[in-house]
Amino acid sequence: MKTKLLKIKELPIILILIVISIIISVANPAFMTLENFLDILKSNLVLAIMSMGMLMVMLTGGIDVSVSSVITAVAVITGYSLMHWSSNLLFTILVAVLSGTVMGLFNGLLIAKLKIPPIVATLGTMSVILGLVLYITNGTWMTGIPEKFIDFGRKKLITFPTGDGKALGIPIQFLFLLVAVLATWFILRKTVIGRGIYAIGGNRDSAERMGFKPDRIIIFVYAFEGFLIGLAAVAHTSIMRQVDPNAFLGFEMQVIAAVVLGGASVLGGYGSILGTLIGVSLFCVINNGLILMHIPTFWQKIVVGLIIIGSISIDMTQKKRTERNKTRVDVE
Amino acid sequence: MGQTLIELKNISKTFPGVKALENIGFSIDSGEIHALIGENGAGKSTLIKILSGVYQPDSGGQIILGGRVVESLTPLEALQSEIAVIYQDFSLFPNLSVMENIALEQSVKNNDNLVDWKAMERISRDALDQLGISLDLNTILGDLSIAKQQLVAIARSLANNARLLILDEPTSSLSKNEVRKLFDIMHSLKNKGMALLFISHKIDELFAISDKFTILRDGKYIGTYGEDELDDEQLISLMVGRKIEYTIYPKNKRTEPLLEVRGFSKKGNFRDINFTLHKGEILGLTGLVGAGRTEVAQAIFGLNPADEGTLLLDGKEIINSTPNDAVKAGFSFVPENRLQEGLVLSKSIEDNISLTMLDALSGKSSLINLKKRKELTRNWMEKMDIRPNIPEMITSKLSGGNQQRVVISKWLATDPKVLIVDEPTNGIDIGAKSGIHQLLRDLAEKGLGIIIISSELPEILAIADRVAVMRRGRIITEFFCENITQEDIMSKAL
Amino acid sequence: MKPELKRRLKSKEAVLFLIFVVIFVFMSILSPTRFLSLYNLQSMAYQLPEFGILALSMMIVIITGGINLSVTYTATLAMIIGGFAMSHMFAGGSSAGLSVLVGIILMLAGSLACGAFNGYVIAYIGVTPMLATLGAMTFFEGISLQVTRGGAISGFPIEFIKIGNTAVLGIPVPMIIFLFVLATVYLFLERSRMGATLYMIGSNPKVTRYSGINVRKNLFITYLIASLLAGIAGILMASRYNSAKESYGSSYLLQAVSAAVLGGTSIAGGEGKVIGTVIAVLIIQVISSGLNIIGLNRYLTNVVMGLILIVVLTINFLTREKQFRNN
Amino acid sequence: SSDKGSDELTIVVMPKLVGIPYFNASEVGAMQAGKDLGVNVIYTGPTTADAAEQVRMLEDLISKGVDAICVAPNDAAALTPVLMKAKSAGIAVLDWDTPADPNVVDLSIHQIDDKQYGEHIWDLLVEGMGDTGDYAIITGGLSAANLNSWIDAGLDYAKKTYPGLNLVTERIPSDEKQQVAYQKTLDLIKAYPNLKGVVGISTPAPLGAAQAVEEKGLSDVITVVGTSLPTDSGPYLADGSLKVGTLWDPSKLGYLTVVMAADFLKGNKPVDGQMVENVGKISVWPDGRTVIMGPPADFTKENYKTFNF
Ligand SMILES: Nc1ncnc2c1ncn2[C@@H]1O[C@H](COP(=O)(O)OP(=O)(O)OP(=O)(O)O)[C@@H](O)[C@H]1O
Ligand SMILES: Nc1ncnc2c1ncn2[C@@H]1O[C@H](COP(=O)(O)OP(=O)(O)OP(=O)(O)O)[C@@H](O)[C@H]1O
Ligand SMILES: [Mg+2]
Ligand SMILES: [Mg+2]
Repeated sequence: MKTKLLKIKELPIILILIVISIIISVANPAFMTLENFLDILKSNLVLAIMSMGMLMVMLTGGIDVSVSSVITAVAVITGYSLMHWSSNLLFTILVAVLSGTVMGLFNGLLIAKLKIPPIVATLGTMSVILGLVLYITNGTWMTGIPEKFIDFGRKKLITFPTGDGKALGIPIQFLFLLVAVLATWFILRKTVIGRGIYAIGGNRDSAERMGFKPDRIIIFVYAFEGFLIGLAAVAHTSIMRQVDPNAFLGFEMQVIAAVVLGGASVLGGYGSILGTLIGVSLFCVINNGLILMHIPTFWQKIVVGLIIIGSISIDMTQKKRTERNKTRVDVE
Repeated sequence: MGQTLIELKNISKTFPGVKALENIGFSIDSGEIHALIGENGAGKSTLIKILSGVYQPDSGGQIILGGRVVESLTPLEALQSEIAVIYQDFSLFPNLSVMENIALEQSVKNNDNLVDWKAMERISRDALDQLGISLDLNTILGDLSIAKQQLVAIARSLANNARLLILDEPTSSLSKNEVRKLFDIMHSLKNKGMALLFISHKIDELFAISDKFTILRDGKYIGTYGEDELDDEQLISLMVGRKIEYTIYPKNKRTEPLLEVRGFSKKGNFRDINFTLHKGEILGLTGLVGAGRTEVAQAIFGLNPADEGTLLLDGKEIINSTPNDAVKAGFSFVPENRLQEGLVLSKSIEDNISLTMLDALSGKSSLINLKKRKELTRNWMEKMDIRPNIPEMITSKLSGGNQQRVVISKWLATDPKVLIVDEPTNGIDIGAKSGIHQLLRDLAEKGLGIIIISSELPEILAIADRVAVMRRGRIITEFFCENITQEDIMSKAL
Repeated sequence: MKPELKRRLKSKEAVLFLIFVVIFVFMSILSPTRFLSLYNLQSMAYQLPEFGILALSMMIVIITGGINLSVTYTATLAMIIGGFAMSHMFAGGSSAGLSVLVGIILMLAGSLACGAFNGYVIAYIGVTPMLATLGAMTFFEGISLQVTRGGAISGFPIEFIKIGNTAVLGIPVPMIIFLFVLATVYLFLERSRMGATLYMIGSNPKVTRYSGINVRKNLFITYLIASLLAGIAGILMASRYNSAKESYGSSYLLQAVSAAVLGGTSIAGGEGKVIGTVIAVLIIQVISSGLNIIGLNRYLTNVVMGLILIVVLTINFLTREKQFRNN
Repeated sequence: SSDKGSDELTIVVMPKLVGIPYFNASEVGAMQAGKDLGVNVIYTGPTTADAAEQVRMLEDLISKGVDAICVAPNDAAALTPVLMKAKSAGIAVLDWDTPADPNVVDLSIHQIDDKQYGEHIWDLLVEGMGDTGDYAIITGGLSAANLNSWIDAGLDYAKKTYPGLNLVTERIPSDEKQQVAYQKTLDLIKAYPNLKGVVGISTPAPLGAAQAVEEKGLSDVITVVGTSLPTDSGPYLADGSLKVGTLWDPSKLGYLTVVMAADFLKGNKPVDGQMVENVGKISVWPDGRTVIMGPPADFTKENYKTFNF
């Protein structure tokens, strides 16, 4: 058991997360409170959901920089649907995941069928989708989301009473994250396609020789990512209660950074759900800690940059050391 | 012999500028071990890729499979027709576990939607048990040595219960012992009625195991013969069109020391390695796979620096902490794994050969002299007989043997003092092999010191002056190669 | 010779050049008096260099299999460091010439420092370029903000402003600098020893290392050179904009990546031609200026750019397929 | 305007960026003015608040040949060279919303006096939380010049007038996003338990702050004020989490800009106290070229429904 624990690939990054958490909570005990964790959870749900999709994409050796534009487009469509079609929750979710899936499918087709490198294909779709959305909406906020939907967004799953009479609760949107994580886990771990995703990332030619259909798998992955983005858009809209077409500018970098921080390889084949969730957590905790630790505004970016580089450097050095000291021969 | 399992008629395959196969036709019966032989680039691997559906043959040919006539196969059809292949490049997944590498194919073949981990474990354990080896099923494949990876590839095809098992040079990085084990397995599979199509460049192996030989030359079908219809010489002359045998070279007298390795140790790799390489000498380094020979060679070359010990070149101490240092000091190193360590596969022959020569090709200006570069490439391509003779050819499209020649060229081009070659004739046909032996001998004559790592003892005995035997990270003994036999060496290595 | 010529005419770069010509002609027809005016041509020649140099900088890094997300913040951090010194010296009574000289030297030095930071983290520690430069981007931006407190640094001597805003014989000085940079980068990448090494590193770093090449050193120098180019772009921007600020040119980041890949550089590394990137930069410039003059909504311009990216790569794919089938 | 052949005037109005609510509202006003006055208005700007992009676009517009350029610079100094070029090409140069280099502009259209505006916001804060206690500032971006000038004015004013106010930490950037402002406010509430006020500068910032305060059930404890559009901030004003929003009508600013540009091209100078149709009475500084539109409007729970921007 002990050795198994030590063998976990994610160990260094887990340790970094723990160390940083300890430092923050020493500086400010308010960090280690249920309330703070719930706040972190709620404000980073969307990032976490999207990181699941990005993980899958990166496992195939791809990358998707269009996620921010896709979620913007889906949020706008969802908002429109809520205000003009129906405020029914299931219907809303359906609209969102459908439109997300369609956009993901489009990316997948460009990448699988036209063999356009993922970063380029998604750069292209990013310009096109975001350009169209902003042209159509002109960046105007969509306010006036139906109360029914907003009320749904305020619901709590489980509530914990606190001493001062207030009640804390797990936000209802946590369900979306749960669905995303479980679905991703199920696909990656339990389905043949899921193993195919790893196989393509490891050695595409061999995967093809083995009978996998890489094109189909890639299309599936991007479509599924779109599906998750649909969920993320609903969660986001229910939290923010309006749709701002500019809300996600530059968000793709955060998603990618969190996934890579969590140990996924940009070359494909390597990466895990646990690692990704830890990468996301590290990201959130750092951001959360900045204000809690009273770090002055003008130092914050310097600190964040150094922490990102520092933690990944520690991780890297660690890996190199294990690699160098690996036993290759049973010496007499 | 059993009945015909698969029949090929008129199979041709053309690549841009290369006619790799021309009207090939022969058949394979169940319950036979059928050897496919030919020089490097004869088209063996291509033929196999057609059988397994990776390549589509030119139209006009026929593949008759269990009475069904088709023009071509897809990978899935091939799998479902129970054709399993161990490719020259293994086709494994470095990021997946041993278990999945062995058993995932089953799920794909069965069109499963869900993974049955329990079944996977059972299948892969069975396959490994059949091979008589024990490996941790959850190890990530990339962490294994090449030899173990090859065993995994074999286990995978066993797991497939194939009716036709194709093995493209499966023994190239196995030691004698493991080869013997593999042959036992092949025999028992044959006795169960399976057909095996087997490719190897090692003549003794071919005769040890094959029932039939099909010979290809330059993409053309030469003939199929029973094992009793041919002897080595005939086989070789059919294959290359001339007579060739291992030349046993006269051994050198000792000259002055060139390279001295003193007390090299590295935890988990090797311990207390001492030997001296003389000018003009070829020193063989042998032992079982996993004895640590590659690790020692890499340590000398600065790839895997030793924890302790010293290195003397021409009596002066040097420190090779990176390959860059080593090359500057006059070392060359032909690595054992040409696909991952030897060649930049996506680049041309020219780019690869000139990679080690960039300094020499660019004068003070730092700009590369393109004319000189072309010349250099042409020279080496001729010298090493690299085919096809197109410097711009991307090396991933070369046959395995020709790839190896490119790697050797790039290292000989640097005009080294010490040349370390790790399994240099791996996958090279017998004709070319003797060419390489000749070349190494000539270089030694000129005063070069050469360390050759090889699991093929006849090769060591043929060209080395001296041989050091390694076992579990240590040098056990040294022999002069004049009056010893393979058995003398094996008894020490085990 | 003939097949060589034929091959060149069929190359990616030739196709791209054709696309450029088509777009240029199209814009000229849409707006003959304005787009095709001498003034506009000159104006495009003022605009293009800073972006062109950033695209080349990005391309060099992509060829080694990396990416540099901190490229624009390298340029701005460099201009802020140099600009800070320059404006203070000038305000403190130093001669304009000396202030400009010191300023420029510091800008180049600043960019080299950024390059050394990235290079060290990537080459010696071994952090994935994407993550390393993402961290560096935040880090550099942080330092810039810390220095400027969010404002702009201005008060440069007019001599400095002139670098980016004068023309010699009708050719803008930035354009002359760009041509010089272009020639140097071409010689460096496609003709020099180190350039050849970079392509090999981009294709397969392990094999390159096994070939006795000091991969780390080469990578380190690559980031130095790429950052130096960013520094030069920074000088041009600071001079053209008469000030230095941390956010200048931030929209160039993704555009630079697009230009490199549009120009045929393989994002996986190991492949790419300088001329391709240059043509791509020209295409982007012409579309941007042309559509702006015609008065198309700025967002639709982005849509057009995205479509062109997709279309060009699709054409590349289809021609490759066709060649493959014909053979 | 050589292609036109007619003598219709062409006026460019360039915001800091297009596609955000504030500048969309200005666009409406500017286009309306164009219609009313019979001039041709081009409203275009970069898609991100990047000065470099603005310069490039201005260069193209000079090539295009227009009569007047009215620009809201992302950075004043950065635009000086290109605006000088415009001038030497015979184009009238105006700034609006945010001042450009005063040496190159013919007219400067301000919605408001920056100093007064900053002070006004702090007055609103004190009205809500009293003149003692902890407060924080959430701004759109650290390098947005006009936001900074309001904050700086407000801070100066608070130092003198409300010494009891305690700013807990430097201004915190929110990248012009409500989501980020929301997140930062949550963190602020935990980091500074005695927080009594939040000032949100830039339109999404007060809303994000209000949302966080409302969710934590602290509407009665923490006063949120700031610059926001009345329509977007409606729900927060209604539930009391946002005490007051204050802003001018951006469409009027757009309208006024075009009117001033057209007047200038026709040779008319603005005069103090001049009545501009659809805008109101304007004031002009003694320099004769700085035009101030007028005081901002405050939006509260009671009155927000009466505004339409
Ligand atoms: N994808 C390809 N594109 C172009 N030519 C190819 C390709 N694959 C193989 N060839 C060519 O086809 C010929 C046959 O190659 P093949 O790999 O079948 O040889 P082989 O008999 O397996 O040789 P070896 O023993 O060296 O492995 C060679 O000339 C090779 O260069
Ligand atoms: N120049 C290089 N470029 C890329 N990877 C390298 C390089 N050198 C070493 N590595 C990788 O680092 C790991 C350790 O290699 P090696 O033992 O040669 O390192 P080293 O030179 O001893 O390291 P250090 O200089 O940090 O002590 C290996 O995984 C190797 O692939
Ligand atoms: Mg072969
Ligand atoms: Mg070995």
